[in-house]
Amino acid sequence: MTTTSTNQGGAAPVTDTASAPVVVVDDLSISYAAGRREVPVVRGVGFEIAAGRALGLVGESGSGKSTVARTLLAHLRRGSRIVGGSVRVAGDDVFALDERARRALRGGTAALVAQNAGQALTPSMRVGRQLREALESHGLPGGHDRVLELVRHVRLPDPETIVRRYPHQLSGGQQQRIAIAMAVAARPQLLVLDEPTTALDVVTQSAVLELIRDLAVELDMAILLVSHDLGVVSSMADEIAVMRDGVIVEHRPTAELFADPQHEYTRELLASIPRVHLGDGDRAGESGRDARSLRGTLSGIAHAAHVRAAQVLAVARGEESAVDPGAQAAPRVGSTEPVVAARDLVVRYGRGLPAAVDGVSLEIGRRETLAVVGESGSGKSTLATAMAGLIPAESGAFAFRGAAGLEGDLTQPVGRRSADLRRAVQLIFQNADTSLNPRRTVGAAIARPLKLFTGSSSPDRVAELLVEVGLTPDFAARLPAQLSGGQRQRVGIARALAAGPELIIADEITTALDVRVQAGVLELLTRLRDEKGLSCLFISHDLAVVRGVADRVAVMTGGRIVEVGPADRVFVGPNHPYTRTLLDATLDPGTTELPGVGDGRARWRDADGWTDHGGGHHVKNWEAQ
Amino acid sequence: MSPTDTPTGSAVEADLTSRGGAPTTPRPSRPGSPALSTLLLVLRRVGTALLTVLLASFLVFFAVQALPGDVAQQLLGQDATPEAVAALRDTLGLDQNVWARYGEWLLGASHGDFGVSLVSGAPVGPDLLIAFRNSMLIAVPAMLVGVTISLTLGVVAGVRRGRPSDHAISLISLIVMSVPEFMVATILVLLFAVAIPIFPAVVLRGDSATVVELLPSVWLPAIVLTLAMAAYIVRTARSSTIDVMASEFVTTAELKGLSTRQVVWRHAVPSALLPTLNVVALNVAWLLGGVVVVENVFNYPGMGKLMLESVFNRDLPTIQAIAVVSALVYVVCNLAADLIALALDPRLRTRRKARS
Amino acid sequence: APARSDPTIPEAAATGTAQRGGRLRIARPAASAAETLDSASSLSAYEYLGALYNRLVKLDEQGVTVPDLAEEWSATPDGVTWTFRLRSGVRFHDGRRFTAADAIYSIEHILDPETASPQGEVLAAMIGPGSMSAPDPLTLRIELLTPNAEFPSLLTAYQCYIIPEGSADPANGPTIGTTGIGTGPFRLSGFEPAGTGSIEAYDDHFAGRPALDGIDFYSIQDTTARVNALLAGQIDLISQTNLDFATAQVVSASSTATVARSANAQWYTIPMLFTSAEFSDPLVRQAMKLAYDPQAIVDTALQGTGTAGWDNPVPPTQAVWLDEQREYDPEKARALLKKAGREGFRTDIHTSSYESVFTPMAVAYRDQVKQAGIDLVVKNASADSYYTQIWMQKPLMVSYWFTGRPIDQLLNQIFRTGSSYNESAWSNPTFDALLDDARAEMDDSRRATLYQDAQRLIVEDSADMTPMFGDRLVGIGRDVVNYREYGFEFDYLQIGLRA
Amino acid sequence: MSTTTTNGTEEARVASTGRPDAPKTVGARLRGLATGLSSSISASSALGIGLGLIALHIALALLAPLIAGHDPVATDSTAALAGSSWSHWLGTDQYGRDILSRTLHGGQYALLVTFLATTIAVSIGTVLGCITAYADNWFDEVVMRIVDALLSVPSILALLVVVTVFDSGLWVIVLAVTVVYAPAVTRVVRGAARTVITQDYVTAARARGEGSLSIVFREILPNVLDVVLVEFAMRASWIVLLISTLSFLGFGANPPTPDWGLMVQENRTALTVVPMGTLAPVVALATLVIGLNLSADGLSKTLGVDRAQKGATS
Ligand SMILES: Nc1ncnc2c1ncn2[C@@H]1O[C@H](COP(=O)(O)OP(=O)(O)OP(=O)(O)O)[C@@H](O)[C@H]1O
Ligand SMILES: Nc1ncnc2c1ncn2[C@@H]1O[C@H](COP(=O)(O)OP(=O)(O)OP(=O)(O)O)[C@@H](O)[C@H]1O
Ligand SMILES: [Mg+2]
Ligand SMILES: [Mg+2]
Repeated sequence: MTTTSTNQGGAAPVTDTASAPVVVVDDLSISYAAGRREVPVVRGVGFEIAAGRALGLVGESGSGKSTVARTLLAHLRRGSRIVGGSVRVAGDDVFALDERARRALRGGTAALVAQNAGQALTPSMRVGRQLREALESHGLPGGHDRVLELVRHVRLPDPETIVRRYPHQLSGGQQQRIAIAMAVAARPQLLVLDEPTTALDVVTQSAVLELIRDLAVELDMAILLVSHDLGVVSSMADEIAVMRDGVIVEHRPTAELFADPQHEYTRELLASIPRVHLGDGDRAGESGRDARSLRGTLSGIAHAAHVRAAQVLAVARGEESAVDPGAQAAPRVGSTEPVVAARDLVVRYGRGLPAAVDGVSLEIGRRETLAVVGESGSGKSTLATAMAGLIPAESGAFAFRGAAGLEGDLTQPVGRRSADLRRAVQLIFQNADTSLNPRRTVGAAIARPLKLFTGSSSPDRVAELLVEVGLTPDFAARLPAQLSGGQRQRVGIARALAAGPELIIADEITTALDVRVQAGVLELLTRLRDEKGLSCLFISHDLAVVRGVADRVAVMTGGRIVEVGPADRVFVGPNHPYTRTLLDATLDPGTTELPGVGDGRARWRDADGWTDHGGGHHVKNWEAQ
Repeated sequence: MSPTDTPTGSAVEADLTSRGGAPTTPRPSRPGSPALSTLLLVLRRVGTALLTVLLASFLVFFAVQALPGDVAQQLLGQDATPEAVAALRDTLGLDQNVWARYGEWLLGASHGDFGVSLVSGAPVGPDLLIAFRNSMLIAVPAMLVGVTISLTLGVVAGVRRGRPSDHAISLISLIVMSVPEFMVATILVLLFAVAIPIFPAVVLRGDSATVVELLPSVWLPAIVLTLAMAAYIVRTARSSTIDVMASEFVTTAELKGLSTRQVVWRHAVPSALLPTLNVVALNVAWLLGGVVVVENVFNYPGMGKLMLESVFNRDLPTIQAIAVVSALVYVVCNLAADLIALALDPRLRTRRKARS
Repeated sequence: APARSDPTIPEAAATGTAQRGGRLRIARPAASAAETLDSASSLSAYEYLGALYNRLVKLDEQGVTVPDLAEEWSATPDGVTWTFRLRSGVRFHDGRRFTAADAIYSIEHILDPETASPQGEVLAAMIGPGSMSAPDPLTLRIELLTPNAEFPSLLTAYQCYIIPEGSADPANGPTIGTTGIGTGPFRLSGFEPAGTGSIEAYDDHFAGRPALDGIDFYSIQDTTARVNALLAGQIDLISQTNLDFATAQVVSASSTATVARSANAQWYTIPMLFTSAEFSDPLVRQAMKLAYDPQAIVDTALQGTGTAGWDNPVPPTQAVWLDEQREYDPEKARALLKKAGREGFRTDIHTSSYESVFTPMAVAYRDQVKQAGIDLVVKNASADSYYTQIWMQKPLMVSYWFTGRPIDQLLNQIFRTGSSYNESAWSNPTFDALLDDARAEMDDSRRATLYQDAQRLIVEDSADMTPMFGDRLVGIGRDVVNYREYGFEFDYLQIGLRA
Repeated sequence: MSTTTTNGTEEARVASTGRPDAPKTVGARLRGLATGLSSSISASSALGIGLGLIALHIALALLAPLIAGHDPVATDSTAALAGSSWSHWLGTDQYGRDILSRTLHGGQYALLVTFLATTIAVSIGTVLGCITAYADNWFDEVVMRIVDALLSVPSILALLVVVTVFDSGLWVIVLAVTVVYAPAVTRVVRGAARTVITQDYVTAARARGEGSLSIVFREILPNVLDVVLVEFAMRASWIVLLISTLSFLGFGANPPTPDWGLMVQENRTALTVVPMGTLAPVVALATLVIGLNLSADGLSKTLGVDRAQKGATS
């Protein structure tokens, strides 16, 4: 990785033996009352954080990370109580403080940056006023200048206008910066960050993390960073504590933990994480196979052959396509009968609105997975929705050519598509929670498309499908609410398979899942695709995920594709600057450095034409700005 | 869009509820010109409001015309001579095309001319105006006092959730809500007019009473209305306060080191009021239609009493006029609620209508 | 709380010396917005009339016709020509002197079909064009079309108040309907249809100035509201309201108000519409009567504060009352219905809260006739529109009258074919002939026999049922003295406030 | 009274919002209705008390002839205005009718009318709400404008007109209440349905090419049932009050029907003489309304429906 690193190197411990640790958590146990039962949430957790040091807290959802983090500000969720242990911040037992002292602690000695700044800022108050409040509530002068200074401090442009805005008028990254400004307003000794970047896209995430890093150094704060993203934690924290079921199972310095995970759970966690940046040694001979083998512990070895074959095929096709490197024409990949061919596709949500998909051309070959990546709002979902016929295309060509001579026009909305076409194109949704009707059993959900497209829906066939997606037949009787997120996603996949599709559209199907579950679902998808010879449009904003599953990658921004090519080539480069920014900003676990991505603003301008980098790798021309 | 009872399908329907937990990354709304877009919003809202009134008048007109039997015959009774019926049909214009009649009526109504009462023979407008004024005399104080007190109580109960004060407020509001107004009114009369004669039991002077003459009589009806209305608002305000108090931004405000008072009144209340607004609006609108019972018990010469009388007497022009005035009040209240919502929630002002 | 089963309802109103002056506040039921002070009209504002106007003759408590504006009267032996000597020196409120011309005008106004007076048809049968003459300003002579021994009693009706000549003609400015100019003890100072009004003592009244300075009238629609106003001391008297038994107890137990009771003041009827399909059949009518026991209705609906009527509309106090009681036989009623082909007869009986006894009476009647297999559904109509929407329109409903009508007027006005107060629209030529004979009969005892025959016919054939006569329980303030009301007569001169 | 915290739902909420990126979904807040209800009754004391009160009312109404052995309309002049005694537990009114019998039988009438009226109004409103929400085109626009217009006419006026025109009676009142409440329910259900429509399972159904009706009835309707249920309880509480008000004004039940509103109307002037005549029906009415309200509260809490948004008196 060749980014300019601006940070001081998080791995170097700044030890200040002179002062006592800012935070001392000792044998903390918390439980909450559910009915008459006491449910333990945190059990015997203990750690210390010294000034200037950062502790990362990782673990799966519900493991008690937030609960622990918030005790540092003497905050407990309604209904919870401390069962044992103590929390000391700057020498005081926080739960023994009186009202006044507790207010001084909150925002004064210790400050919190919450996960979703969009919800953490009061919607009815201008951000300037909220910042001023943060100052004034701790007896600091809250003058306009001070507020502006704070805004500048978190590197927001044009502070004068920013302070007059309401939270919803800011982007997620800007909101998070304001939240950080509010937290550091009173120069606290301790900064608690509860998933500060989970809601942000990678590029913004890097910028925000960098800001936090710099502020921490500048103010010599102790930091507790809560995240489920090992990449984020490893790049920020000096030490990492891994939590599971309310217990810290492993607590080690960052580098050590990655080098030599001790606890079984930690190892599992590390193994299931997809990575985008490969080690320098791999770079020269990297291939899709290598990328996949990173998940080797989980993906079935039996499918390795399939994988390789598909990969080779894709590369081969890529080479073929390089024959036609027309400068003006959009790149075209895969001459042999693509399943889907789009040309100059424009999709718009309403008259007067800008096109959400703006002149996109692409092809998806048979048995091929095309991944589309890009930041939020780049039009990925729109493309998927249009392909599924849920929103009509405004202009352009969009053709489907299936196996048994099935041809269809994908610009047509669902209502006007033939049943065969509808059957052949199946959607899997991002959110497993909302993609299943909570009132219908799993069996009914799968039986419905069976009935609709095959005319019959025997319980046997349903059971078969369930087994195919790695569930047992008895799941048919369950309601979605009785399933875990990963299981629901599997049901979603089974439902798509029930129709007997040729093309699967998978829109961010793993975003809502834990890393470990995500690995399982991705593996399932890959396996099914290979076994059934499906084509797939795979949408994600997570480059690491894409690297694991895609044959080819298309990079989208602003409704346009700026780069398209075989996965391995795209990840290696040369790249479009936008792709590069994305790649750079992606944090792999174990990286103890933060990539410098600047302020995340585009430094390029679109230009006409494409550059062919060979092997089916095309990059949109651009000009530096 | 959450299951709100938001009255007129409008811009305000844009998801207020995203405070619950928006799954998507917040996207900055496009800057544009906020003033202009707000103005457009307001204009559109006013437009739908007018349309609603128009439609309501239309529905009432046709419903009333569709009454079974001949209106003229109904009015004159069984023994009426055919000539008399024919004459009345003529004066009522019943032989004309119904559309023409509606058009004519609408034209008149837009000038405030609601026709002539079939019973007294006097123009409907002035009488209605007086009744309306009288009703406002009890409705406005009830509204001001009721809304203020009940919002405060609701917020207090919501903030002190689970404590004795909350239990007391919730219990009392539940009981008040469950006892019909006619009973509340009866008990108040027995207590404060008969047993301890502080207030008059009924209004003696009818429609001719001046405001000053009515003043001693407005208190008991106003109290009944206040109680009836307050209970609902208290409960709504309470539950929306509880929701908001559980929201992330209130926790953030707390963890900023603000005092509870600051957290509640500066951060929580504006958002907590939002869902309450529509309830307040509906209640205020209800005040006019729902005063029937109260006015009946107190012999109060307001819209409710007029409404009851004109229904008794099948005084169609008066019924129509009352319906239109009530519809106006209803849309005005809801309009006001929407505008206040706009003022309270900056998100509504700048967000373009989000539609799935 | 007062004792329950032992009614503590006073038998009479307080008497004593009234203070001179003071204002009385009377609450009355809200009337139609079209009500008027024109006594001839059916929409007259009844409470005002006695205070504002006088008649030529009035009834005393025993039902005897006594002088009012006419000092004395006489008839030719054939009962055709009647001569009235009028009181001299009487002035209308506007200062005009009262003469025979005013009397003639008033009667002509009643006769005018435009006025649609309920008394119009009654009088029109006797008075033709040019029947009336004024030999001198204080003498009124009326030549009847048919002989009528009871003629003066017909002029005691409350429609027959005397108004100034020309006062009902819109051409002369505001009509009597709004001016209320009469010769009565009070003059009008304000009037609003269905609303408030007030009258002031008329110093020049021929019988002297009334005790009160004035009376204020308020209209209150809801009965309970009227009672509450009385209990709260906002008003002194509730007019046209017969308190139900329980309410009467509440009122008499209160410190501000009490109850005055006038025995048999109300006469309750259940008219069956003669023109309706079901009740045009005499068998059905007879069955409806035989099927119930009036005493049971008195007991339930009035808690015994009244007298059973046995379908004879003439109150037992009257001299000509027919002392015969019809039989009560539900089985016979059932048989009659069967004969009429209406076994299991079913219909609606309409009632309203207009009068507190209506509904209990309807319910009690319904319960009674059940034994005869008659299935009635009680339908409640609004008090306001009861007499415009239901009365004389629905086949079966309940109604009431004030007692205190002279016998001739009673029978002619309410039972004669075509009379506008004939609630049941009953028509029986024999009955009408009996009435005519009685009128022509100048011999008192023979006339009484004829009237009794008429009563018998009513009991047997008429479409009206008279279950009972009820005491009227009137709520009055404890400070009111000398309240006297009987029939249609209200003593406006004596009533006053406690000194 | 929604004062007690239900940990069950709290947990559900915490669990669903605690997960990163996990939106608060219908799915997360719902358990299966069948299993959910029973467990939530134990979890929510409000719901428990509410349903208990309603059950008590139903039981009393059904057992009325057994409990109070008097004919509710039979008058008895010998026992008028009797105080409470062994044969008349709550005494008699001025016509000697047993107040307990009348009150209990009044419950039959109130429950029957309320149940019928609420069911019809809520059913129509639900179907219409789902359809309009799904249609989302001119049809939706037109229906909603009409709904608005209907809502803007005071309910009592609409009721009075319907009742005077068609004469009072059970079915007329049911019809009148339907006219008044179906629009309000339509609006609420439409709101709920619109959230459902944005859910991916509806999108999935559309992508499969399911028919509109199939989508409305299979996918949308079952998922607004929670809202509908709360709506049912809440509307029912208003309808009970409205019907008694109508009777009180003299437009509802006909005497001598033992109707609570009518009983109050008949007896309230004599409140001090026959207090039970007024108090018994009012207490019955109030407890039923409280029961319905508590149920609505409890339901909305256990089902996660936000009741704050619609506690209006329309
Ligand atoms: N007061 C409470 N009531 C109900 N449940 C509670 C309460 N407090 C904590 N929990 C439960 O405790 C567990 C830990 O919650 P916590 O928010 O700390 O987890 P987390 O590790 O931060 O998860 P995430 O990654 O999803 O944020 C969760 O299962 C949560 O549902
Ligand atoms: N229903 C809609 N109506 C109007 N505009 C929409 C709608 N849905 C999306 N858009 C807009 O279209 C653009 C592309 O949105 P799209 O959902 O395709 O982005 P995406 O790449 O899938 O983003 P994400 O990663 O956040 O899912 C965005 O600017 C978005 O605001
Ligand atoms: Mg957390
Ligand atoms: Mg998307």
